[in-house]
Amino acid sequence: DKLDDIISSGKLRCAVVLDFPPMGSRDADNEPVGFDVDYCNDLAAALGVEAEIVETPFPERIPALVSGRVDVGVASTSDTLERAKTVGFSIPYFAFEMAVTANDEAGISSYEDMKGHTVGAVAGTYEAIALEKQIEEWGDGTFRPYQTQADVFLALSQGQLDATVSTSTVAMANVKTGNFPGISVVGKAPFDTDYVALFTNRNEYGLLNYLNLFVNQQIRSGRYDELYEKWVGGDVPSLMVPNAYR
Amino acid sequence: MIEIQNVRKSFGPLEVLKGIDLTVQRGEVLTVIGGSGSGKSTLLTCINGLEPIHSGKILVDGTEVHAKSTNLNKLRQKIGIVFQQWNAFPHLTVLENVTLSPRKVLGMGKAEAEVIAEKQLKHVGLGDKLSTYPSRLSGGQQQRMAIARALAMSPDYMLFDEVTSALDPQLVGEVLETLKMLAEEGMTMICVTHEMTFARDVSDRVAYFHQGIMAEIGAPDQLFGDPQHPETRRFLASVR
Amino acid sequence: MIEIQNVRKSFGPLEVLKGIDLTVQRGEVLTVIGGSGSGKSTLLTCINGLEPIHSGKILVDGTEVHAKSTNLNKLRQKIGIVFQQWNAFPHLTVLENVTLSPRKVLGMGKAEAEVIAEKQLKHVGLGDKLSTYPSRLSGGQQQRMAIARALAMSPDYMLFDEVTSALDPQLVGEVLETLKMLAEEGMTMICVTHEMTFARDVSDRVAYFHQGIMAEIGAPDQLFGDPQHPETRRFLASVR
Amino acid sequence: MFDTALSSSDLLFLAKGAGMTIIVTVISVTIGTVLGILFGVIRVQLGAVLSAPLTFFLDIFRSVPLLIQLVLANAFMGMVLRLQLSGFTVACMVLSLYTAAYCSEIVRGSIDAVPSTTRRAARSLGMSWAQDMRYIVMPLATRVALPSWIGLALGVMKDSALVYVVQVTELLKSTQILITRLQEPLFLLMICGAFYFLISFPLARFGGYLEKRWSND
Amino acid sequence: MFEYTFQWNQALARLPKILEGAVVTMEVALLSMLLGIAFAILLTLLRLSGSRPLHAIATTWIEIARNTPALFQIYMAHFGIASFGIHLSPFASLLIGITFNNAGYLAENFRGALKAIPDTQTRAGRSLGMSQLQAFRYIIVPQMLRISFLPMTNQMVWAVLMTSLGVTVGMNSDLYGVTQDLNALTFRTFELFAIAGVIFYVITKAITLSARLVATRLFRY
Ligand SMILES: Nc1ncnc2c1ncn2[C@@H]1O[C@H](COP(=O)(O)OP(=O)(O)OP(=O)(O)O)[C@@H](O)[C@H]1O
Ligand SMILES: Nc1ncnc2c1ncn2[C@@H]1O[C@H](COP(=O)(O)OP(=O)(O)OP(=O)(O)O)[C@@H](O)[C@H]1O
Ligand SMILES: [Mg+2]
Ligand SMILES: [Mg+2]
Repeated sequence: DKLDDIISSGKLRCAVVLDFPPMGSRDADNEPVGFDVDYCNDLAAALGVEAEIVETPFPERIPALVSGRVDVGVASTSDTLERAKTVGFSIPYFAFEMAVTANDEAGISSYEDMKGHTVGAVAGTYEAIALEKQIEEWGDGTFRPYQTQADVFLALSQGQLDATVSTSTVAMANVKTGNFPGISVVGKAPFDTDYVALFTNRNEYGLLNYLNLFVNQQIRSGRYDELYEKWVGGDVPSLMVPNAYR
Repeated sequence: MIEIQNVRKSFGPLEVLKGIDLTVQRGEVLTVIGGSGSGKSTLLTCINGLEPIHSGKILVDGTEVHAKSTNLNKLRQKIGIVFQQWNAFPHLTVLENVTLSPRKVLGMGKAEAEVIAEKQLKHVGLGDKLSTYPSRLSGGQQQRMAIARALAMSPDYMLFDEVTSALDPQLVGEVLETLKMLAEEGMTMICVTHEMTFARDVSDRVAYFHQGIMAEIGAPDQLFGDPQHPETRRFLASVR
Repeated sequence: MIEIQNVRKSFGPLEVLKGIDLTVQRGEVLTVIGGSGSGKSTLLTCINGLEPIHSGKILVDGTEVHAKSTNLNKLRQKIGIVFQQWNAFPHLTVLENVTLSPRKVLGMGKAEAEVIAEKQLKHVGLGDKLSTYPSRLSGGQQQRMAIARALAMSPDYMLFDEVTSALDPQLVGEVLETLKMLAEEGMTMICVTHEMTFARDVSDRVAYFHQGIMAEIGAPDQLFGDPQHPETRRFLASVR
Repeated sequence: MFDTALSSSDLLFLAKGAGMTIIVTVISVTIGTVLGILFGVIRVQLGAVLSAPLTFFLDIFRSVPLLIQLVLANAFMGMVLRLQLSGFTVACMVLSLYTAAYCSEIVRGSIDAVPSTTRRAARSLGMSWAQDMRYIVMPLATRVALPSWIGLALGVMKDSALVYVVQVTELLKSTQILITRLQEPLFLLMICGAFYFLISFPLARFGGYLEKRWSND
Repeated sequence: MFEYTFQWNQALARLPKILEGAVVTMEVALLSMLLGIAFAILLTLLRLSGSRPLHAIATTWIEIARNTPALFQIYMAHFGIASFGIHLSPFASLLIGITFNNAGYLAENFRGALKAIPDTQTRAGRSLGMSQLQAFRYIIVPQMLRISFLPMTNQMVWAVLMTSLGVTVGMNSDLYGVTQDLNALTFRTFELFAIAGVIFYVITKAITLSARLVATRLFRY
């Protein structure tokens, strides 16, 4: 099966989104870095193989997997039931809170202020789907999906967007870089916690089993906390869903 | 009346018309003959203002063609011209070719324009080709259509520039017949041609052009019978 | 020897050859005349296998042209053909036009092929045009080049399909002269032509085709002087 | 004019992207041209009716957005055929067929432009079909085809900007990555555009020149 | 190995939404074509104007449109222009990008068509008393239209295909954008994009076929 294939090929190919700091981005030498990159490297090390980072934009994560381009997605992918019809998810390896980031000139200081404004998010993400639904419910304002997180923040700082909802870690990280003048994080978005999971092909039980155990081991060994501190900082979010088994 | 007064015209360094003086009366048929490059076509295009001139004057019914104040589009309505190359508008039927100008320039209604066009087309023997496209016509038919097209504007003057010289020999006759018919009807005409028989039979006067100069002009009998200018003699000898 | 035995050929529903029987001996010059569409060109293209036939047989030196086992490329080497349209290869010089086939088909060396080509080109009067491109040649020169090109394959038979009819009148003579020369040298030839004088003067026999049938065949004096078939009489009257 | 944070390693990164654009283009155009010639000749030989299935197949590549072709081919290779192909391979495959589709049109048109009488003359000199093709049709058709072919090759180069969807980092994608980091969209985009322009423009002019020259004789 | 089961009904259930996207795609393509033709005529006139700066402007436009990727032009129309503080909606950016591209290609085409019409045609018109404008309008333009008709049809097909690039500037109401959004929801990549591909195919065929019909009716000479 795939687990054997990976081990015998000596290579683990991970789908990682590289314009999604701090989870994935490029350093000054344009080399991939970030939480997800380290996570993939850890996984490869556990398997005793070499890691290969395959950059995939958000909308291309699943196609990259189903087309056999990558073995595992380490790509901050929300584990929705709809998607689980197509791919197999591990237990969550990270959890996002959603935050609203706004252009300073838009006069937005809370989630509700976004009503009637032009807002955007990365096409195909959890928050994009939720935000588009919200705009529809409000019946006022415009929603624009962009292909990459970078395009979203670029559009935001250019004033093409008034606000965006993104994971708070990403929002903080982007604002902190100073690359995007004139934008700030203004508040939380009242979306459910976005649990993200590793994914692979739906019927690769051996590999899925391995991934579950791996995530569990990362937490047990303290590596999760370590990586969190390195890339995000602050209180480590719990990966346990209250009152549930998994 | 067309009055040409000491007209000079150059293309760049090349002087093509070197002071031409010529008057054509109403009802007159003037034929212009001369070697290639002698300026015959240029003279015709100057008369209806398609080309500017450098000095001198051309007056048509007293209106100075090249004056700034002259409305050339208006003036050209009374001077029809037919060229050596067949200039049918390929995207229009024969009837549409002929009605286009009356409708767009004279502002005629469609029905009225068609009556006139049909009349002229019948006149030149194309009454049965009204809805044909030019690509289906022979060269001679295209030339006759061009004549009808010019006539449909009811011009007072007609200029013909070697209208038969791009035609197959067997098609030349039908076009010359049309010209003859027009001449007999009293149209004022200037015909540039290489058809000496036509020149002799139809014209009131014949002018011989040589290198931008009107070397000689006179009645056909005189010019063909007893040419004065040595160049005229040489030319006539060469075309016989 | 070319033997044509009861050959029939159709294009779709149109029967173009309706059972032709004809034998051409070595050294004979046969001229084929007839109205447009009578099947003359078709017959020639059947003889060298460019067109299939529907029934009957064509034998060239005993080889059946349309048999499956016949190597047509080989057979065509001994049957030269020159068409009405000038078929120069525009991307090759005159010399290259002529050497191409000997080199690629017969596998001759370049030098050898050029010797032969130059000889044939001189023969047809193009000895000074060797490195010219066809676009610089007149129609008559192109036709003569086509003849030299066919001759360079040392064919035993030559087929000519109205080789002069797309030429300007003043160029016809030079090509006919070339044909005459070939005839005098004893080449076996089938010439489709509209040049009656040529047919009369040069051929051993003349065949008259009418609507896919060989209506009449005979010596020139007999066929021109005393045609038997009423259609032949009508045709000869019309071309005179 | 511009105060930029662009470092030399970034320039190298861009150059890599440009290199990828060129590699993808060269591979696709090469394979596509070979296939296109093959398909074009087959279409001419078989005639319109017999080659209809091939024509239909090739037509798809000209009637569906390249983006969709890439996404579908990607999904199809992996999911249905279960082939483990790199994005680079898929990109080259799709672009090759895309090129072949247009190229076969060019080839077909330019073979048809060789007068049948000229080809007849060649055959009647004893040349085989292959010899006729090699010595007469090919040189003549090439003159007709070359200008359009240059246009096609440049078109493929420009369209290769879309292979980012199968995770190939070519020039435009590299530019976008740098824009993410450096936040100088206009400047970086202008560098990127200039690169395409500098390759495309002279070649396009050259094609135009050839067309003019060869249409004269 | 991974088994992929096609779930066409899941994708087909979304067909109405996809078709709405197709309508938007047609809208953008058609608008960009109309605007493209208008600008192409303008560019052609600028090139004929005899004024050097105007000629240079037109030439720059045309050469950039023809020598850079359409994706680049559209991206530029959104993120590039925004550097000057001009904010365009994705729809406008896409429309501008495609129009820019169309105009460039069409202008080059019109130039070729104009060259193919002998200037004796204008002369003949002028000598019948028509003004320059009338001769252009009634004699040159109709003939140009015929020569350019096929290239214009091809350009229209291109315009339809180019709408798929709108996603890079945040467009999600066109055929490609809608499909991509649905893909993010369901991950039925193959089925959804196959459906979109078929629709694109049908649209382009409809364009070429109807153009052929129009051409036979329009150009009977
Ligand atoms: N538009 C032009 N630009 C430059 N030179 C021109 C132009 N039109 C005509 N010429 C030149 O002017 C001279 C006279 O030309 P024109 O056409 O008037 O002669 P023509 O007498 O009509 O000769 P032909 O019998 O050959 O028609 C020729 O040398 C010709 O080359
Ligand atoms: N390839 C073809 N397909 C269909 N019909 C053809 C073809 N070639 C010739 N024909 C028809 O066959 C008939 C005989 O043609 P052919 O060319 O043999 O006549 P011809 O005697 O050579 O006439 P011409 O003197 O005009 O050359 C004509 O009616 C012609 O239209
Ligand atoms: Mg003249
Ligand atoms: Mg014939």
